[in-house]
Amino acid sequence: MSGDGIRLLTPEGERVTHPEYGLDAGPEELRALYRDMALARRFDAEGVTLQRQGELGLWPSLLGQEAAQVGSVRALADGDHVFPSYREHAVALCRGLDPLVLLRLFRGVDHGAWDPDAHGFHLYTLVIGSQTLHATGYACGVAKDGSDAAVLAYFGDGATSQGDVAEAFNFAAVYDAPVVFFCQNNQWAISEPNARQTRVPLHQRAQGYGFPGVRVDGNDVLAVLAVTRAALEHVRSGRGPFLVEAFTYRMGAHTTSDDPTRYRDSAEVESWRAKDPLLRLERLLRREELADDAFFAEVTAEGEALAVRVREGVRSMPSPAPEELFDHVYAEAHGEVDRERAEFAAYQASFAEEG
Amino acid sequence: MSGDGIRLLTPEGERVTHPEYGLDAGPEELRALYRDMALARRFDAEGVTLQRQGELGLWPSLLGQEAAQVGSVRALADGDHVFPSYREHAVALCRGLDPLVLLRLFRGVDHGAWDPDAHGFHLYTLVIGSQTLHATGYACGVAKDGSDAAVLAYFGDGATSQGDVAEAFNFAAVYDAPVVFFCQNNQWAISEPNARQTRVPLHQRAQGYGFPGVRVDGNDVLAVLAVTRAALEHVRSGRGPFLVEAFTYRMGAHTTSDDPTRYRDSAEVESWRAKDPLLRLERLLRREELADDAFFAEVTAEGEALAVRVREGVRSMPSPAPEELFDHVYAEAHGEVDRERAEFAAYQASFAEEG
Amino acid sequence: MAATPMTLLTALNTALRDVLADDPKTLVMGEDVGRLGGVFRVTEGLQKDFGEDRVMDTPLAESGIVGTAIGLALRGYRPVVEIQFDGFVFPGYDQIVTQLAKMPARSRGLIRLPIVIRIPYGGGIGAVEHHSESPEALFAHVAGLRVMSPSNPSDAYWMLRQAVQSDDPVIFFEPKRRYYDKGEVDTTASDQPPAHRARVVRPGTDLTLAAYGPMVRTCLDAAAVAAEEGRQLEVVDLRSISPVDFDTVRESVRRTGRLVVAHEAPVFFGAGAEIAAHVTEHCFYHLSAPVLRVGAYHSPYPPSRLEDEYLPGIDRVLDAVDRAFAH
Amino acid sequence: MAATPMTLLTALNTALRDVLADDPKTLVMGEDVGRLGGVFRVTEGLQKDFGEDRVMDTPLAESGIVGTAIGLALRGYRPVVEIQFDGFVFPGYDQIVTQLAKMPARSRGLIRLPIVIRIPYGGGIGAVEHHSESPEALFAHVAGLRVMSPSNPSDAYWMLRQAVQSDDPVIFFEPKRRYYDKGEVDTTASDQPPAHRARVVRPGTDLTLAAYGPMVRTCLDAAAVAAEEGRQLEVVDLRSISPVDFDTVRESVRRTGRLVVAHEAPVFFGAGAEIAAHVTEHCFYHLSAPVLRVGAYHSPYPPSRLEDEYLPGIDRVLDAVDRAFAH
Ligand SMILES: Cc1ncc(C[n+]2csc(CCOP(=O)(O)OP(=O)(O)O)c2C)c(N)n1
Ligand SMILES: Cc1ncc(C[n+]2csc(CCOP(=O)(O)OP(=O)(O)O)c2C)c(N)n1
Ligand SMILES: [Mg+2]
Ligand SMILES: [Mg+2]
Repeated sequence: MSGDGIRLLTPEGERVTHPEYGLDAGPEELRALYRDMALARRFDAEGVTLQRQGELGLWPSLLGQEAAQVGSVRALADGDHVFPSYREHAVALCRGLDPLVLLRLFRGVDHGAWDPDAHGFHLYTLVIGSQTLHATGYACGVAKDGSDAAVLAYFGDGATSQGDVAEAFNFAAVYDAPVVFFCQNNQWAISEPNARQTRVPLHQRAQGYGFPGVRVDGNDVLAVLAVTRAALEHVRSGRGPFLVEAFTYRMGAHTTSDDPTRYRDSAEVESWRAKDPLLRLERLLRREELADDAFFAEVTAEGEALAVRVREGVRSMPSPAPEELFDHVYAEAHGEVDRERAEFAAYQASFAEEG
Repeated sequence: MSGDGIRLLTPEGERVTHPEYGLDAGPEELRALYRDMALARRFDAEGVTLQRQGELGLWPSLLGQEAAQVGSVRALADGDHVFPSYREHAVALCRGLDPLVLLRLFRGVDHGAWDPDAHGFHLYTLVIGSQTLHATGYACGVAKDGSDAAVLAYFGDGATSQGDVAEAFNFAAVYDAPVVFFCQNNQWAISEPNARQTRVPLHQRAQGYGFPGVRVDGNDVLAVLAVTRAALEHVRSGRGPFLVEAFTYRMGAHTTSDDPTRYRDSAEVESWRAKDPLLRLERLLRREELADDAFFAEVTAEGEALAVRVREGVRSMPSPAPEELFDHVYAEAHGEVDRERAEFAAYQASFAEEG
Repeated sequence: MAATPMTLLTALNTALRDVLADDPKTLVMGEDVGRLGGVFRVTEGLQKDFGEDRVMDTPLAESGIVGTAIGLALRGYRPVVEIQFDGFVFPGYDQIVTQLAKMPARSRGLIRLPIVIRIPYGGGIGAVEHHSESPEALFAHVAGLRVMSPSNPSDAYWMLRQAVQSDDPVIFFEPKRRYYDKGEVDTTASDQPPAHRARVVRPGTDLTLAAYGPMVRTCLDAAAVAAEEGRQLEVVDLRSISPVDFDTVRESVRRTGRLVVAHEAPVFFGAGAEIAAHVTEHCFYHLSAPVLRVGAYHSPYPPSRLEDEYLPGIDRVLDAVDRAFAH
Repeated sequence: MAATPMTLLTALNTALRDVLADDPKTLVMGEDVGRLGGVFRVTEGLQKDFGEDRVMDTPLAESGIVGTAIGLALRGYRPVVEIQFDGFVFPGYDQIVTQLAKMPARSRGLIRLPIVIRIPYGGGIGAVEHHSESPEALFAHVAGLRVMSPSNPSDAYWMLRQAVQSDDPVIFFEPKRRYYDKGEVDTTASDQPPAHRARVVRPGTDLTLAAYGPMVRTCLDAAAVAAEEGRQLEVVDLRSISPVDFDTVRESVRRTGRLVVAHEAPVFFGAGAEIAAHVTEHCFYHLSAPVLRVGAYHSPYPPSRLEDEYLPGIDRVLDAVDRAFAH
């Protein structure tokens, strides 16, 4: 349970077995997982580029975390509900969210205003840890409804330090809420390494609250899928929450505003490059001849097409109308908002008159 | 480690051994522990009475928790520092705080304004869990100073649900802070039993943060003393924090405002009466002839004298001067406070003129 | 059914009972709200009648309570949360300010969070620290929240029902020292004005006294005293402070020419400031005197032996009235 | 040493460096303040020079940061805490409001908590949600805290030094969009006025513009435009909003007869309300027009593409000035 965690696929692309967790995945499923990861990586790269070009205000890259995200989200059923943090772009794509809708947030057009019910994918949450409580409450509601849906809550290694995450663990445990807590331990919280956040491997945290926690190799999409499936089965059965720590690595900067060379060695980054999640699945697919060059070329082409669509879509994205400032604050009329809306309109009109 | 926890003295007053924890306590020390507990109990009873008589606004009784408090506080050295919650009256007495100073809080004369440095005893804290972070920060300071003092932080079973307590556990673990977290698990947080706060025994919480946690029989003053001593030794040695869960019982109401018959069975209370912390030490002292009737009579008389002093002191306690409202908010002059102080003085003077 | 006399406390309990009965999605949650019925007994008997699934005792963690309530609301529930005392809302403040208040606007209205956070607030009950505060301004400044406080049993019943019915998050401040005030409540008279409308509770011609929650009674008492001295004070019960029903206040001030605003909270940066600033801007030429504010001092709530000096009572209200007339 | 030109950012960094060098009890703590030097680089190089024991990277938990800082202060240290962005102070709000602000009064002054909480605040930098807010009113209402915000490099240096020296807790709001503004800083000119004194940064005769932090520059720019139109606006940099230096403001308003208060925070229940209410009460007969307020709307900080509409700029300040003259 220490080290890199539960593993079903080595960095060299060899399948290995694990006494507790196994995955019965056919060629199609394996190719689909690869495709998910490859598209996410291409999309992510485009996010970085668009930010560099000034088209986006900010981009938090998921580079290196493709397996953790794809493996976990692909374990879900349709009616399940995801509570992401802010880096779960692969999860978003797999849930079917239009990438251009997601990019509105990073272009500053909205705050990430998708319909959470449309894809079982809640809004991004920027205040670290907050969403774990929403996930827990939602899961309590699922249980009250008698539904057998499950909830998957994403958060980072840094987030585990927040009181909200501890409270979420405890509420979920006390109420037997059907929620899988999925911690992407990418080793860094901006510039702070794990050692500044915790004394012990993070999956251990769950024990203190009375539910199981395991570490999985977060760069092994097969292991992540297998472990998340087992975790979801556990929570669906009414046995309460489950913590998965996906041991992975943030290959890029924290966000495009960050400069990681200030605080970490390139040697560390290199050592993780050898564990690349896509590469190892590609090796498996090639070794076992489950995919050929044509497949990889196709996925690459699909990625390029996605990138083009994203690029063009972002550039032509309309800005919101200023009146939106007043439109969504309350469901019902609020005197202060109404007054300010009117003042704003009059003020805007005064320029029209002048001009 | 389950059940009632580590025990060195049975409810019947027999000494038993424990493989890890032992106590080498002579007759004098045993009698002193009994005296501490008896005086605390008498003081506490007087608190309840004074509240019933309208002399105090509120009183949170410690009845039943004498051993947990006395055993732990007596493990401390002089230079150590205590961060209490609001029910640690026995701890206060043992640290040398004048009981009348403590009672000012409950009479509404002040908010519990003793000098924390005078007795190594911080102010009572009413916001559940807050003080655990203060204790942790203080312990970090102790370590920075190169001092070998230790810090003892008290809190309840309910408090363990607060994010602040989780954050305190984690900060202390990450910084190797010399703090013993001492949880008095008295089974109840007002009307909520342990089952509403946690899925597992509370001492387990520590494991998830990477430091040791043990449960001790909180009604066994000898075990509490032995375990707290070991915990203090542990934290002093630079090995980071330690959690002690003292398994005890709140025999009385939550406070004098509470009516526990609304939410718990008298049978439960009765079953705990059989485990009374004073009674079992009395049995030991009598069985082993370490104390005679004269001793017990002396302690009783001392308790009565304390009660008389407390009663008279409370009744003659002066109310604070109204100007105090403005005196302590800031260390340095603050325009708003100065203006309001002047207005207040003028307003008060206007009555004097009229009258 | 005709009006029945009940305490403000019973009115709140009755309102909760009625909303639980009316809508299976309504939940009550908080510390000690179940078996005990809350430390003030506002939720008395509800768990017995509606079950542990609808009336939930929660772990002792306010952020957790508010955060899980948000999750429940996202799932279609309508949680009514109890915060045990005013001074204990702050561990939940982050969830209230960054999530509850903002998620609806964040989602461009796709998400609505019909959550009521009930907070027994205010002083005058001889309590220890953190049990007597009036933090309403700290919520009214936050866009996305509605903030209200009833002053009497009928309003307590109806405003709470309206709060539960509202699709917006409501911070519902209950004047705990008025819990035992009695009044007529007609639980069938559903043609009530909306909670955000102020109400003239005593008409007058010479000066307007605006207040909400526990201070309404104090202002009514002050107006009665002033009447003996020949001054006819109009008392406006604001009921809501986000939004403030400025139409009603301005209309009153235009008639009386004078305004005193009273609340228990400290004056500095308090609700009185907003009301004074707004009314002065919009009634500048109608004011014969500056708007005066009465409230507590810029000092933490004191030990209870000093609360009579700290809290504004009838005398301080009347003193402000005198000063307004002296202009 | 004569004055040196530096950015506001460098001024803050220099101040921290100087206090760390002067007093071994001073600590710097927060998320990413060590190796990285903070996300804005305010603490750049400090850990390298003063060690990990004095410049502490903390776990990611604002309540924990503030709470442990309180503990360190109880032990005799003087922590300077960095909150990474305005919108992330709320998890620490409970510790700030119920402990940091109240413990000194709770102890009748036996305890003093010389803690500075630095918060980069305000908008205009094209950031995502929670990174552009101005929550200062939520602190100014709380007795026991001092709340201040510098507007220029020299004040940034000296006010931060004074804040660290103060035995009171200080919430120190740094105008992040002015971090790269340059100005002369004389680090030897220690005969500075105290931080709680306002400063007339542009004298004028016709109207007083009061602001603090990032809006001071906006108001100076507005005054320059107004001057071209023949209106002499006096600009007062409040510097502190708890306390407010009302003496300086009143003195100015008595001369000019008109006051406009500007801040980035929403107007409703904002600092402008307190200033308007106070000044109107005390300068009633000197005012030729009501005090007008300029600020953001009662709406959460919007996506960045709307921030120019949301934030008050020169035009909105001048519009308020026009309206004040129209009275
Ligand atoms: C409450 C809060 N405090 C601070 C921040 C600033 N911040 C943004 S991301 C981050 C680090 C998060 O690290 P981690 O949880 O490991 O997630 P990762 O970024 O690695 O995915 C910090 C400190 C925040 N967003 N919210
Ligand atoms: C933050 C906060 N929330 C709620 C309360 C109200 N309250 C006071 S004591 C208490 C129960 C505490 O239980 P526990 O921690 O077990 O301590 P005990 O009273 O049993 O000693 C509650 C809910 C509080 N004081 N602080
Ligand atoms: Mg991380
Ligand atoms: Mg308890």
